[in-house]
Amino acid sequence: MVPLSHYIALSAILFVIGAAGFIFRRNIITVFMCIELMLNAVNLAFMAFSRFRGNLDGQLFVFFVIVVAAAEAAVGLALIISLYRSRDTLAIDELDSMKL
Amino acid sequence: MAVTLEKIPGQEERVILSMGPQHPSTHGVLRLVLELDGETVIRSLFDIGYLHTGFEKSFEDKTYSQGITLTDRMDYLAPLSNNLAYCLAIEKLLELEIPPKAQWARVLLTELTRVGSHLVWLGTHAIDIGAMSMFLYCFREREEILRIFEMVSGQRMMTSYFRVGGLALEPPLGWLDRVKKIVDRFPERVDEYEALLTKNPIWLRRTQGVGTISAEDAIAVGLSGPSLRGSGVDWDLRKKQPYSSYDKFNFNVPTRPEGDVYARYLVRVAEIRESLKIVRQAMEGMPEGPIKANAPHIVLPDRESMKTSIEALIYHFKIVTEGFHPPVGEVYQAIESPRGELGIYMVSDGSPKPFRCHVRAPSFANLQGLAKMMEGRLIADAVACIGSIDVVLGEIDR
Amino acid sequence: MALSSDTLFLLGVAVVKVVVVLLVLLTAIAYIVWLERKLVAHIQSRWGPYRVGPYGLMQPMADGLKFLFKEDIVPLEVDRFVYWLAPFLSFTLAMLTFAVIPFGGSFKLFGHEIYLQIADLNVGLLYIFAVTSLGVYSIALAGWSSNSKYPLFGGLRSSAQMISYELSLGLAVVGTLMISGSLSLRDIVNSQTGTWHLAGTNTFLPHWNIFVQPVGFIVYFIAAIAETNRIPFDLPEGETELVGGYHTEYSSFKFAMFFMAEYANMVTVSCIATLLFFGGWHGPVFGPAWLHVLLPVFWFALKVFCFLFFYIWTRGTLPRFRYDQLMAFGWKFLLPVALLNILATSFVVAWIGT
Amino acid sequence: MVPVFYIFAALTIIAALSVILQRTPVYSALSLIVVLCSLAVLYVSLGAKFLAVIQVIVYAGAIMVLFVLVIMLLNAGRERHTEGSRLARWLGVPLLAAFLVEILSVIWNGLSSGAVAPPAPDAGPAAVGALLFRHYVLPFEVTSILILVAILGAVVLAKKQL
Amino acid sequence: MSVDLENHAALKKLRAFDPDAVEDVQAFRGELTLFIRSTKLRRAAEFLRDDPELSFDFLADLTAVDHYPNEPRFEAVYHLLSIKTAQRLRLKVRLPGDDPRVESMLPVWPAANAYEREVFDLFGIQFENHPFLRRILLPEDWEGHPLRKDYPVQGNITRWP
Repeated sequence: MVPLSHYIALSAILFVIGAAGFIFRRNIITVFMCIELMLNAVNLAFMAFSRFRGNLDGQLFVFFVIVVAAAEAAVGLALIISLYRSRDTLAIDELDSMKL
Repeated sequence: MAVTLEKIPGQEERVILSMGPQHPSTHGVLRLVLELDGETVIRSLFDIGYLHTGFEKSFEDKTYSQGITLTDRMDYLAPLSNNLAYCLAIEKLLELEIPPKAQWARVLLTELTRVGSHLVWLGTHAIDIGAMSMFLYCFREREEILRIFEMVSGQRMMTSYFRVGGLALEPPLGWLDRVKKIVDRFPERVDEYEALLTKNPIWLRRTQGVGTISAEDAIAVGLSGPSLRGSGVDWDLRKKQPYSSYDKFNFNVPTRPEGDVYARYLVRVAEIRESLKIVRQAMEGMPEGPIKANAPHIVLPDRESMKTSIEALIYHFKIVTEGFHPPVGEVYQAIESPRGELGIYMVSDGSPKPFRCHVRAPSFANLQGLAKMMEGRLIADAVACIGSIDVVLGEIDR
Repeated sequence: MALSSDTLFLLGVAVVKVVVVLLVLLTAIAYIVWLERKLVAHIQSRWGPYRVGPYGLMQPMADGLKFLFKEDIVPLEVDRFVYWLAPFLSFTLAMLTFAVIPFGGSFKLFGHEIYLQIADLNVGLLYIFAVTSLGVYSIALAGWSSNSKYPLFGGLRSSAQMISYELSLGLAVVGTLMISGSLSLRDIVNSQTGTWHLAGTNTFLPHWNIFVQPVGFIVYFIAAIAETNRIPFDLPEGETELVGGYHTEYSSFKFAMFFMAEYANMVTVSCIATLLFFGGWHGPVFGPAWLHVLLPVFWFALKVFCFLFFYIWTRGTLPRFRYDQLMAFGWKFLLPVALLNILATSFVVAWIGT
Repeated sequence: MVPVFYIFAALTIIAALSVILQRTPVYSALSLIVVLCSLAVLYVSLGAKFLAVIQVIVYAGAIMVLFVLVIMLLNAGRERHTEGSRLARWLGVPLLAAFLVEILSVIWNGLSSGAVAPPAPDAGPAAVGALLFRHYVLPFEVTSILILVAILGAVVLAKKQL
Repeated sequence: MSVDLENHAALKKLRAFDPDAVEDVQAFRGELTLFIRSTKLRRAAEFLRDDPELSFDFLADLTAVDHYPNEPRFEAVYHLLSIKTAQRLRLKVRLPGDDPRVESMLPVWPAANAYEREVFDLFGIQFENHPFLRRILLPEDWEGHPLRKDYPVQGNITRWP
């Protein structure tokens, strides 16, 4: 059996990769995907803890995270589309004013 | 050719889709340039000429009789209608009297042509909307009509059977029996098509309320034939300006008020039935007598007299080598082809070749209604609209 | 870790099962194509293929060879990697679903119970849905990577269509799941053994789910036709509108992969319909022991064939929906009906349970 | 089981790096799908088959399809290289590195010794479902409202004119 | 088949409406041809379309004839049809050979659109105020106008470079 720490380490690495992408990428869709990556890192930690604690609550949290991610993707992508319509760009550097 | 839609200034970038000339549902080589918003057609332009062969110029270099073979190749789905229009125009120029048997045979054959043409339309229209079996059923039935053409003229499609002053040949014995078989069997077949489509919910959804065009718009853009009658205008040249003794036949002119794709579909299907009625009347009332007008300087003599009478031989030689000289003048003769008003505008300067022969192709005018029908509709509807006006590119590009 | 002879034996059996299933499936796909051509031809009063072999039976082989040796035309400016990936993904995913489909009962060999199924997952049905839900990518990516407008339209259309109809597809089978109380396909089939007993009398009607879930079945089958992009829902291909849809720019073997994937998906969908609603491999069984093993497989194949026949029949008969009508039909009719079906089923199940 | 974990852990990391290093959004999305699918395999190795399948169906099969669809729709090309935020560069990188080091050190010191796995809980659909609808029914209902609101929001945002 | 020139409704009404419009009248085989002055064409066309008794609302055909080398060289020919009365009428406009141009009838009969493009394409007659006067049957870069009489039937001989 793989020890818990390896799962957590993997989760941490994934999270940091996601955060790095979030900071350095300029395309708003890619940034969004990095957020998903971070969410999944957390999910992995939840699953591992659930397994090693011997109850299912962690899995339930993963379930809820997936649901929230779905809602977030729907709204976020709709925002991206409407931003693209008005600004004609996907670079977050250029999306810096509040008014559409 | 090679038209593009210019961008309207101040408008956001839209997708320009080039549909055709090599596209399965543009019925030949029609090219449409569609400006799309999502899948909705905002504007459209047609681009034609891929089949342009310069028939109108060629007419000017051929004698009147030689021109008949060119007309076959314009509307290749209704060659006999083209033959008829062309011959009628010349006969009007010459003021020729055509014997009744030739008239009746002409009516019979052009109506069969109409049925055949509508069958091709029905098959291709159905396959555009996705009903693929219809295509093969229609072609199976059309085959029987083509066999009749082959029987009388020796050709299935490029018939060139009508001549100035009558028919080219005496139709073979027993041809009317073959016609009778078709007339007896066809109504049943048409019922079969209707069973597959007329009340099919998917077909109704795809055609009802699609490509609507009002009667005023239809007249303004010059629609004719079933496309015009689908908008509720009771206009059929066979009734309104009878030619070739159509006034002696009893038939109805189906019209529908809705003006959508479904209405045009119903009109054409009803027309198939009406045409069959006319064919039956022509078949039953076929008079006896000559098949050519009594005008030896215009009409070729039959082989028998050519070989026995010196006079006939001289006429034959004159007509074949030089042609005939119609009086100076100009005529416009329109007939109701399967697609609408097929007009021939013939200008004669007294020489054996037409000075100018212009063809008013019904599809060419009908094409102008397309933009109106497709506006604001989806691509799939655009396909249904193209099918519903029944374009034949050979006739549009001429 | 030393492998015992038992483990080795089971491993060998698993490999044999995978190979046999793959071979049978590929042959079946080839002959479904033949069957479709032949049947549609007869519907349309034609002959269909009849030159290669008796009744054109070798036609699939000829077609396969032709696809293999045709020139593979890759248009300029395509996204090479994705363009290559899409057909492979499509074909692989289509094949993967068969891992959990049981096609017969079980028999004993050298003291081991051997099930006629590659893997019996306890979430087998969900596994199938998971794999088919990935199938959208192959089509969407094919449309995108071709760098051409018609495939892009096809790709966009089919993504939207498959996502929409997946919902109805998933919800339609929930009723049967409630009745059998399991997600394992083997358990679902086993819950349909025997005949219906109504008010104490044996009705001789087989104990199939179709008799209690007709609405679920109809919704399932309509959604399944849409999922596999067949007439009257074949808009992503819609050859008279979008030329060929997502596979317009594909040729040669890449096209063949899409083609085979489509037919493999048809088989998958028919298999699931058989398993969930028509009692899987259950049917009259008689005769010697070997017949007891083979007859269920035959019944299973027969039922699947009936669905395939239905597929082909609709193809020969119906026109095609329009894009917006398709979406409206999926969301405004199919989905509510599926939901109502679940509601009604759950009430009935709860009522019987008390 | 052990090699499965390391193979897929390595795959996950490579794919995750590919997500942030690819210049073309479609490739990023494809890499993310690989991450999600290999995570699903890891879930299976943790005994959670149901959640693994849900991960594939919902995450890979629905959410990522939306991403791919939007990328196709907006025809997002290669990303232009820009300077980026200076704050992110000078503050973000050290902080991220510190965070990674911190977590790894905590794991190294605290977790590697203890944590013996108890027998795997039954994580089938029935068990998850029972927990979800008994113990967590209120959060479940709240998420359903969240989803509803998200749908409405998405429709309002994406519609050109209402 | 003869036409009563004096009592023909269209002719009488048009003459009453604008005595200058009709240049010449011809009748042949029961068909009436009115020669209209090119400056008056638009007014005459609108009158013929809008007059409730005539209502020539259907432009059946529009073409041209080239009388090379005679002058005026071109004739633009309009075939009108009244759906209401089932009457036909032919209008003709004589155009000079050096700069043939005539007003576009697009505002009167939208059907004129494609016909005018065709006539422009094949005869080189300019239709003023036509919004999209481009070649329709021939390629954009085609030289010459094939239906002119001075254009050889077999086409211009192309010299390959």
